[in-house]
Amino acid sequence: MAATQAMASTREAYGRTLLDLADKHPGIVVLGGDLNVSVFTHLWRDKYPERFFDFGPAEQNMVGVAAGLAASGKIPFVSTFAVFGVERPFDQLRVLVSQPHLNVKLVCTHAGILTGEDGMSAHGIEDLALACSLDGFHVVVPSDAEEASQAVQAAAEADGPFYIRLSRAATPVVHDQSYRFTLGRSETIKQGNDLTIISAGAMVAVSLDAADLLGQSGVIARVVNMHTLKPADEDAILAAARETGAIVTAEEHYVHGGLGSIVAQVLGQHHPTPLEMVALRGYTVSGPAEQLMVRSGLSADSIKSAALKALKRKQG
Amino acid sequence: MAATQAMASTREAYGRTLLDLADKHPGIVVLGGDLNVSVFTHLWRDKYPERFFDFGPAEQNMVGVAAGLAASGKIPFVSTFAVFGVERPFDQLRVLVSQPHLNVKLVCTHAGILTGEDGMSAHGIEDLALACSLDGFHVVVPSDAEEASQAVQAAAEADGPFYIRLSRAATPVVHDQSYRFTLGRSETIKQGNDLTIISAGAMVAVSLDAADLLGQSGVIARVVNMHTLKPADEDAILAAARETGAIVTAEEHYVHGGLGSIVAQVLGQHHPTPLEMVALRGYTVSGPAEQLMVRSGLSADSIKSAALKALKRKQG
Amino acid sequence: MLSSLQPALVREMTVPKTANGNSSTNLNGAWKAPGRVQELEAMARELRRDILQTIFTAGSGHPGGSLSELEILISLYFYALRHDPAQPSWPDRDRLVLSKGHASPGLYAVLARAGYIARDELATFRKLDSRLQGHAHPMTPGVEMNSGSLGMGLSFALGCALAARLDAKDYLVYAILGDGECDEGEVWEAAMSASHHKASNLIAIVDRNRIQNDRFTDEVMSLEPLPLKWRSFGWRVLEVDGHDLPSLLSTIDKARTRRTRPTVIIAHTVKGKGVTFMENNPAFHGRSPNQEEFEQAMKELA
Amino acid sequence: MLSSLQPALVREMTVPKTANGNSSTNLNGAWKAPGRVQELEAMARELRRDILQTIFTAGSGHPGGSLSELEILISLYFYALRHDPAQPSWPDRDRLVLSKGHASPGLYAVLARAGYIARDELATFRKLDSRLQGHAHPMTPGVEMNSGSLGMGLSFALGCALAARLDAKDYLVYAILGDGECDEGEVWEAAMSASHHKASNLIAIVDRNRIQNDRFTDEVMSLEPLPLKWRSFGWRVLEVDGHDLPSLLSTIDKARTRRTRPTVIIAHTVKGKGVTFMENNPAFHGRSPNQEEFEQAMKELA
Ligand SMILES: Cc1ncc(C[n+]2csc(CCOP(=O)(O)OP(=O)(O)O)c2C)c(N)n1
Ligand SMILES: Cc1ncc(C[n+]2csc(CCOP(=O)(O)OP(=O)(O)O)c2C)c(N)n1
Ligand SMILES: [Mg+2]
Ligand SMILES: [Mg+2]
Repeated sequence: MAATQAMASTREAYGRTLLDLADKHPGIVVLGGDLNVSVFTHLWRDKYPERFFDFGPAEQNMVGVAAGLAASGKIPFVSTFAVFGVERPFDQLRVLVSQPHLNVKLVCTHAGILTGEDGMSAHGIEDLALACSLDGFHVVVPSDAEEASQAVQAAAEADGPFYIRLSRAATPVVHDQSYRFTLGRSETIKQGNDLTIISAGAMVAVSLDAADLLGQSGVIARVVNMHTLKPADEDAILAAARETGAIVTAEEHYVHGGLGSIVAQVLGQHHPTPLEMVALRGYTVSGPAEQLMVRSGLSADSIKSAALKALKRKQG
Repeated sequence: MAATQAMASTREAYGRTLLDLADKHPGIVVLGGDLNVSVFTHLWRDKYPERFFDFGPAEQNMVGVAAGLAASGKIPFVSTFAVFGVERPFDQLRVLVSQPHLNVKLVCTHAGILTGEDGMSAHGIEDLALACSLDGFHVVVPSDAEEASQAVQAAAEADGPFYIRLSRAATPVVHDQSYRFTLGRSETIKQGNDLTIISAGAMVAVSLDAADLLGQSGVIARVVNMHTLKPADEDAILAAARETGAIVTAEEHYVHGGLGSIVAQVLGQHHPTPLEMVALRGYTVSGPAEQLMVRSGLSADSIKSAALKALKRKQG
Repeated sequence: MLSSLQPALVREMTVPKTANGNSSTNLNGAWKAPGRVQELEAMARELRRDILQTIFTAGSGHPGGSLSELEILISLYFYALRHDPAQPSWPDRDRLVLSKGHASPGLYAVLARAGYIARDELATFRKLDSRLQGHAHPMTPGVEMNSGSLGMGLSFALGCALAARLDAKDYLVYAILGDGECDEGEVWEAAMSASHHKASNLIAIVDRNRIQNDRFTDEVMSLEPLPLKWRSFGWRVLEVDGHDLPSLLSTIDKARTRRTRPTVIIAHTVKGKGVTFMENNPAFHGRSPNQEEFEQAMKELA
Repeated sequence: MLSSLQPALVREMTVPKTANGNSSTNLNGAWKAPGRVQELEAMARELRRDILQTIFTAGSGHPGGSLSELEILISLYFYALRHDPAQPSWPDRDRLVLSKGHASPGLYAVLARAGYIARDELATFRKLDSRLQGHAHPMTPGVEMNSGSLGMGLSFALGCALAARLDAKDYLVYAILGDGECDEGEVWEAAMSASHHKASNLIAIVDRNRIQNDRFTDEVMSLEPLPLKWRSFGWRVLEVDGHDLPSLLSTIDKARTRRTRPTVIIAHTVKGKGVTFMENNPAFHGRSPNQEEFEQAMKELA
């Protein structure tokens, strides 16, 4: 990401947004797993202690309790790191939350390899494959702090289970406050008709950088911010296929089960189109986030090469 | 499935095959979670009690113990129902088995909606999305008892983690003993060039029935048994795309993260081709397996309609 | 006679609780009314027949654990619970969470008798489009939680119990767990956090029938000393014969009074209770009796 | 002087065990040799500096739990363990599983001193292409298990212990758990099954520093009575001051003898031990000291 860009923390935006929602939604109760400072729910814990419950590192129970609270009319926001909130208690999310379609909001931080130095086990690179396999779940991957804040508000207002995926690292600001997030409706954050880069989360900023690089070589790329992975914005994907004829997906996630899978399925079923996928091909190690991103091919350069490849295939 | 077809139990084939492997592979040890009669490892338990360990319904621990055994040179076969062996201990599979690439063989039965009357929570319809998100795992979905037996032998001989997915219900026999299973190399179980039906597991028999129906209307469908989902046989997928120009995937799994996703990604990245997906679109309820299959659109008729749709799109 | 235990009376038996949250202390001992225990015992005998009929008609299901939990369910639905079968989601209701959801036939038989569902509906168990799922699911009026994956019910029940605190409501939450189910670590996560969060309105009942899916608990996974385990996790522990109604009812009374922390009742039961060849027989954990076995069982329960 | 504790001696100190599986009884008390405890105490002081240097150089890491576990690790690697730093995967080695893998700097410092890795390598901690991962990973010589997700180590250790039985080997398996980690249900699944399967060659050590990630364990999730919990799960329980080397060493000796079931040592420790402003301070669970704090800490440990 261009060092010049303003950065902001999506997880801090989450913690602060929760405070704003407290009065409007008296049903909101926050559940934590001994990571409340890191996920910024300590702000809520200290301000609304009676509406906060800590369960320590015992995530299966935390999700189960959240289901019971939701079944009793509460709006539980459950927060920990992605690997501990999705990968660890998956069966509880499936049986107690997804199947009965309960109103549980799972907001996890430290997803993906941006978690950096903590290493392999801390890198949640399969959380989207898991969350998107839960029928009826809303899965949202905000691209920056502003979008994260609006997504959290949308989750509080909408009924049903949500998974919102946030990062550890501060990420580039790509939206100002005039931006309006609409659940399930993607944002065309940059116009273009030569090809389309579809991405989500922190990769949106990287995709915009890639679009700049492409622009320098005269290729005008469209960039779509597919912030909602489930339900995905099929219309935008198909419009991109029809209007630009070549698609690149860019995601900070394992190559299976994430954004690329979703886009590939939509294209194959409705409008077969050359597709290139920029995604993780395996596990990563400890290291600074930026270095890991480059090493793993989640860089503007690799998106650019993927785009040129897709363009070549489009031209046949 | 045609009532006339011979049926055989893939899980019984598993239990019996394990016994055959006991002497050849003294490192094999079997772990169970209080479902050993249902998964047919009670045969092993009663014959090799000292090489068997029961953990009761405590699947996270069972997988963790398996990892420790594998790290100590053993070949642990871990067996329970799919939802309890994949969905419940997913984080242990990720951190203790997949990331260190340990030699654990997870063989689960009662996957999918063929589990029938037990209902929603017992229907493992997202296990493939989860297993295929584990880098380095082999994921195998045998189409019948003979293939299940050979897949289990292959797992015992190959190094590294495996997930083998079996059914509760006896399923139609589509292979005789002359069949040779090759890990990672799919089987073209029926030739044809009008379109290709790619499926796995019990859906292979249903796909063959669909191919018969199509044949009656003069459409000659190829049927590919993609028994190994990870690593998938990309060559066969691309050959089918080139040679038949239309693809239908048929799977007993949720529409996200399974066979259809894999095929869609391969096609999009290498050879965009009209694709129709026959898969589950949501949770199922209690009921006889056959009724659930029809109700959920996992029938020869729905595959046939999907095929005709794909054919129409191919002809443009 | 038994009809005197239909919904109307159930409601009458469950007048509102005192605000201090020590629920229904005024009701304690109400079951001692002349003839009541005999009525409940007769009901148990009838419902055992309903359970077997339900499973036999379906052709599959879990008789063993349904028969062992029956007196517990009867004690709750026809005495202890504050509930209204006409309003299954009455916000002030006491909750009963069946964590061992495979034993749904026991619950369905009781829900039918209490008036949540029609008795005829039992014949639809496990059939397509029935509301009576193989494992208890909230689509059935009176069922609180989706079940089938063991170990989750106590967490869910704790959530309901904490909601009562947030809403300043005085309802109680009961959770029925299997003994084999206690192998699941989530049960101990829930136990630890329930005492940490002082959920004194949470009452767990362990159906201690000493058998799990395949074999006896001592063979699969030793649980003893089970009372000490719960005590060490901060719970008040009561033990009782889970089939002796007077003891069970008075133990539940005790559990509902002087509550300063969560309480667990370890109910010593017999798996397959009431049918000689099913009692203490692991084979009947999860299979339906065949025609001959069914007739024999119904004869025994006649 | 300290070099007398380098690999060569480590091997010499760990002669083969007797076949009956009661390991190294012949070695018990060997640590009482004149000057040995003083050597180990001096080593602890040095390694505390290495730990802080490692974390400060990396700019992130977990000092609190690395400092609290240090004497435990020293007692194992420089006395109790039968191991050979020159052959990290020697099949007969005793295993040490660090379940609280975030405290890897403590382990790395000890592995470096024992000769598994070069001391210089500590400077690569958390850097790209280092073998010293943020959370302990088997890519480091001497590390048995991939870690970072709490609650898994005791299960893994039990697997190693059962493998010893299958191979008729007499090695012991030690697992170091955090106290906050004991919130995870998998720990209790493992505890229950270890006693059920009579894994008498399994020794768990709980680093009872009374602090977890955010706050004190009493605030986040009460654990007491912790010894009773383990006892009720079938374990022999020993308690000790986890920083007093003589007590720790003799307690480990006790744990290694007369083993008929799994043993847990609850080591009462101080999180951040050795640095005044880190001691009992939750803030230093997971952050590196800044320049000023670092210099202050190194002065204290000079
Ligand atoms: C997580 C999970 N693992 C495994 C199973 C399979 N299973 C169904 S019933 C059962 C035995 C339960 O025994 P217990 O809790 O004692 O029930 P009861 O004896 O009351 O029928 C098992 C292991 C399950 N339902 N859930
Ligand atoms: C499953 C899981 N949940 C949450 C975390 C986040 N986490 C990292 S360290 C920690 C606190 C651990 O406390 P403790 O076990 O007492 O470790 P120590 O005090 O010895 O450092 C937590 C909750 C984790 N690593 N794994
Ligand atoms: Mg039982
Ligand atoms: Mg601690």
